[in-house]
Amino acid sequence: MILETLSIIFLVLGAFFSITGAIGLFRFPDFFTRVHAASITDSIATLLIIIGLILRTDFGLIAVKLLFILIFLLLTSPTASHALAKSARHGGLLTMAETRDDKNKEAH
Amino acid sequence: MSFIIDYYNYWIVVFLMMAGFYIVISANNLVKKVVGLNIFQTSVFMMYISIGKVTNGSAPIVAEGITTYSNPLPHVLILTAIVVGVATTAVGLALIVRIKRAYGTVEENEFKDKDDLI
Amino acid sequence: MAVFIDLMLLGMLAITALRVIFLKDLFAVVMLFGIYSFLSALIFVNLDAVDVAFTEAAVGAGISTVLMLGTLALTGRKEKTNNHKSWLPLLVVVATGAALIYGTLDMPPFGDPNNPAQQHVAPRYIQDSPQEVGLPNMVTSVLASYRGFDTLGETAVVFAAAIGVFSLLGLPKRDRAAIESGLKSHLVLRVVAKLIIPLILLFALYVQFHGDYGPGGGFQAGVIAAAAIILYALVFGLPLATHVLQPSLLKVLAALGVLIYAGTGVVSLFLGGNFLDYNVLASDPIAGQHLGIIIIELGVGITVFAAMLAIFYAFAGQAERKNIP
Amino acid sequence: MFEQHLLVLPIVLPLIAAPICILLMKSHLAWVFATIISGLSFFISVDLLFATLEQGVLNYAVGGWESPWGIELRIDAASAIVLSVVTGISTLVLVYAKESIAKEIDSSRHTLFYSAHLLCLTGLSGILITGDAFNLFVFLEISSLSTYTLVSLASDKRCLTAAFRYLVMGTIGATFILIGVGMMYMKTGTLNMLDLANRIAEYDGNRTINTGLAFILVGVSIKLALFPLHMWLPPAYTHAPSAVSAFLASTATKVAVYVMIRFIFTIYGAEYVFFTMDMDIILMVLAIVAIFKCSFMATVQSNIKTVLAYSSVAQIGYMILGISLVSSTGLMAGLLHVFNHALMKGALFMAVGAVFYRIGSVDIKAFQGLGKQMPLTMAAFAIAGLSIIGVPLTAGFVSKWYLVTAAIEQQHWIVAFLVLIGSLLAVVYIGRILEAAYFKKPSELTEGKTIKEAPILMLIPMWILVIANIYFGIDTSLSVTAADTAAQWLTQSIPEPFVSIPSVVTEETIK
Amino acid sequence: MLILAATCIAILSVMILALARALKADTVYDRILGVNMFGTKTVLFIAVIGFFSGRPDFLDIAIVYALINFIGMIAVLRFFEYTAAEEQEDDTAKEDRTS
Repeated sequence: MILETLSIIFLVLGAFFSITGAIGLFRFPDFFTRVHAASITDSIATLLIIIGLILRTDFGLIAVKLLFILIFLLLTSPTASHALAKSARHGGLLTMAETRDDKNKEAH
Repeated sequence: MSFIIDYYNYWIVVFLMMAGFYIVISANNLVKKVVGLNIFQTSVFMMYISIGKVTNGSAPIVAEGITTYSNPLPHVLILTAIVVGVATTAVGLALIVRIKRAYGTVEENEFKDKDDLI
Repeated sequence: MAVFIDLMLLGMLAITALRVIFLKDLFAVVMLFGIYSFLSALIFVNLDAVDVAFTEAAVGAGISTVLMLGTLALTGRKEKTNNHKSWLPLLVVVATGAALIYGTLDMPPFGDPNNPAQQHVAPRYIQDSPQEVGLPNMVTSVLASYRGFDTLGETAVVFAAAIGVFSLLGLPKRDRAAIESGLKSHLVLRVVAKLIIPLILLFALYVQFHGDYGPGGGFQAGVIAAAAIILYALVFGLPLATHVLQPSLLKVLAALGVLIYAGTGVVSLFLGGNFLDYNVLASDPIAGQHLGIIIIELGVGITVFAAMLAIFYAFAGQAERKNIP
Repeated sequence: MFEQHLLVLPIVLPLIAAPICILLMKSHLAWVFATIISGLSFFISVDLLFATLEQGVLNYAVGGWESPWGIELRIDAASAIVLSVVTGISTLVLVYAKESIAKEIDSSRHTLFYSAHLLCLTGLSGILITGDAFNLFVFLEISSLSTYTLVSLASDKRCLTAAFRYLVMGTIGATFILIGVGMMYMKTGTLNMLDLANRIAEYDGNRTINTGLAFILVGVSIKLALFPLHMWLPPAYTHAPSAVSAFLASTATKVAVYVMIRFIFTIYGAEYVFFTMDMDIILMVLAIVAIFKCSFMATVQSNIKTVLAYSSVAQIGYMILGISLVSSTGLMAGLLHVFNHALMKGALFMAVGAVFYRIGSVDIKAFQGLGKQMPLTMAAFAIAGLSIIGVPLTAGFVSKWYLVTAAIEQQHWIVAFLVLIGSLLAVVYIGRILEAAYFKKPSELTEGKTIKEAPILMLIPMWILVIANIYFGIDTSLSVTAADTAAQWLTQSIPEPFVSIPSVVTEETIK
Repeated sequence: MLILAATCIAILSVMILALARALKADTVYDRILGVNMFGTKTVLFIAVIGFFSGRPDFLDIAIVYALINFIGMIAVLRFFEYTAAEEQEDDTAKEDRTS
């Protein structure tokens, strides 16, 4: 029963975080803030939802697989975001503040 | 109403097939043609899998406490068809790479001008 | 709920497909194609076709997308606008679509257990295959035993594709002097990749030998194992990857897999059964079936692994050669 | 001990040989090996042909699973005829290929060529032998994929675009067939061809089944290059290496014609397709348009391979015309033409390949004056060309004769007349080439050069086909009996009831 | 059970948002970000739906999804580095020609 309640709490929180992340993906002004929103909530939501699911198993092979998925996602997702942001930066994408500065310079 | 519930799946699948088919025959760029072929084939696969679905059925792997299973035969056929699809894609893309090297372009109308295909 | 999810996913698919028609940026087209594959795999899961979903995700979203990106790298990203607009394609498509819709009108209702497709041949697979073949996964039983000939053909198709790509693009030579390429500047990535690749290979082995009991099998395992090496090649560069696994070895492996599969059939001929009759492989039919399925799945796995990886090598080799003139 | 397994061997032998060819590494080893395997398949096929003529139908349960649960192999006279043609031509082409590809294909790709050729043979034999609708699709794709590879092996860059176009059209065709098979499965729950036939017969005018038929017919029509869907064929046959053109022109489309016959007569039943769906009118009109349009196109080309390619599309028109006459004689004429056309087109493409081998061009200018310089090659070309026209004492005459007879039998006087007119167009396009070869002076391409006769390894298979052309033009007993038996068997309007007694090998039969 | 359904729907709506981002993006990087998020959410979706339909033993598919998603991302990055290098070469080549 306690496990069930805990699982519900985790799942609700996870769902909430993933929705906020998605909203961030839309509402934030430039790419780098969007990466930030997406990747952080991605990680926390993944963590919460999978823990919520683990609490529903009988802690056997399924739990191990879930744990494997969790570790895998926690390793790869931030790595991918990091690499993406890095190559965006490398490819010459500017943050919003910088774009504004550039425009100011052009104006002067 | 039951008419729609019975067939909506097939109708959307038909729409998807036709979207893929349209890309194949209308695209001028060869890579896009191959993408279109893939979309077309994937949609046909969906038709097959829809045939095999049984309402309230479960995946055809024996497990305790489950009595209705979906039909495994379409799954087998489509596994084979997916492999065939990726094989065709690989050969098609390899051809595109060679065409690019030989003609310098992958737009159909451009190399058509170059070698007046019959 | 299943119907609701089905509808949502199909709707997303339809939007994606429509968007692909009008996009001119080929890179975006390929990305959306990846999404399309993922979505259709989700639909397969929702329609109980777990094995198919497994394959579609690995092949459609994985291998196909990687190969398409490889091609784009060589051919350019933008589709040129073509002023020549013709109504013919639209006409053909509308006619074909109308024919299909006409065909759906007499179709048996979706999901009805009394449909002809569920009645005639399939019940035997569902009811008897766990006893006759002795595996819980009916898809594996049908794939490898009842319709094993189809799967032999499928292996031959993969082999034919490999031959086609070899003859078109050639295989990269193993080059000791080649400089290290790959994603040099991404240190984090390189560390993580080193951690993950052994895990992926382990997972591939699990899929290969667990395919009799759960979703998976030789084909999926081959693709996943190839994906591990592809990841290695992407991060550390093709020259290093070809040091680990030589292209000429892959050629031999691809041929070997087909031979293992067909050879199993020939052995069953010599033991007095029909072609691909696994019953005669061991004293007990069930044991024979099990043995036969394990061997042929191994054959499929080897061919698919080698062929997929070799195809990737061939594409990557093109890019590499272009890089260093 | 292999007698009862003969049925599976024409598929399995080349399938096993293809990877071994890759492992052999050496080009000439692969050549010897591939030729032997192909020849072995040919002998097995001929054996099967005689067996079917005696016993009717042979079947085999792969994996020991009785049909319709397992995959059934099934061969009757119709499939055995085409199988003999395919394996026979394959063997001759392989003999011919050694010299031919040495000139046309980069030496590092020779083993790949033999391997792809054997895979193509596997696919074609599989299509002919299988008794399962989905298995047919799988083998169709094996043969198609290896065909794309074979076409793209030529050194001319135009072979690439031709192969790509072929790939796109071929894949659309295959996917259409897949849709059609899916619709049939949806309504019947089975994939075995005989089982399908029986269960489809229970439905009377069902919209799903009708649509399935339409998709299958369109898909197969793309594969066999029926008139408005033939656009892939001329470029593919023109730009492929000569040995590949010879092989494909005489086998691949023929096998597709066989698939169409199989679907129309065995699965759906002639009555259903022709009387309920009125497909005969559509097919007949398309066939006649194909004969005229493409024969005419053939008369205006300057590339001889293109001429022959268009001629192929026109000749396919004759085969489809035979099918669309809805009679056992018509079907027999169609099957006979499948057989005879393979002999003539094989010889013609081989002769053209020999010219390319010596001169490096297949333009009509290259042929000028060749009658003296390459007498044997041009004599072969001339005889095979006369066969295409349908001159008496050649095989082409026999099939046209039966075609006209069938048309007259059905009171289609106009059709009979049109067939004869169509032959006149063939006189024009073949005559043009013969005129250049025998009556014109050498052009700037060949002038002043001494041109030797083609190598002996190219002449032997070419002349075997030419002699076969004459032989089957004079002694028609074998070809006509076989085609007649096949046609009789196929046009029995009611398929024999489905018996699910498998030919599982029991302990007794082995001992 | 209800909570699983709710989670399903939540993840589904996030997927729709991510898809919208991928379909209609300002820059390529945004598109990739959308695709990546779509991929990770798909993994979670499969996991949750496995529990929802009472057969959680199909998590293998979720693992494959996670894996393929990661490889796809790496392939995209590699593609970018490759084409960027190419474009630079093109630019320098042009400059060489003009100078």
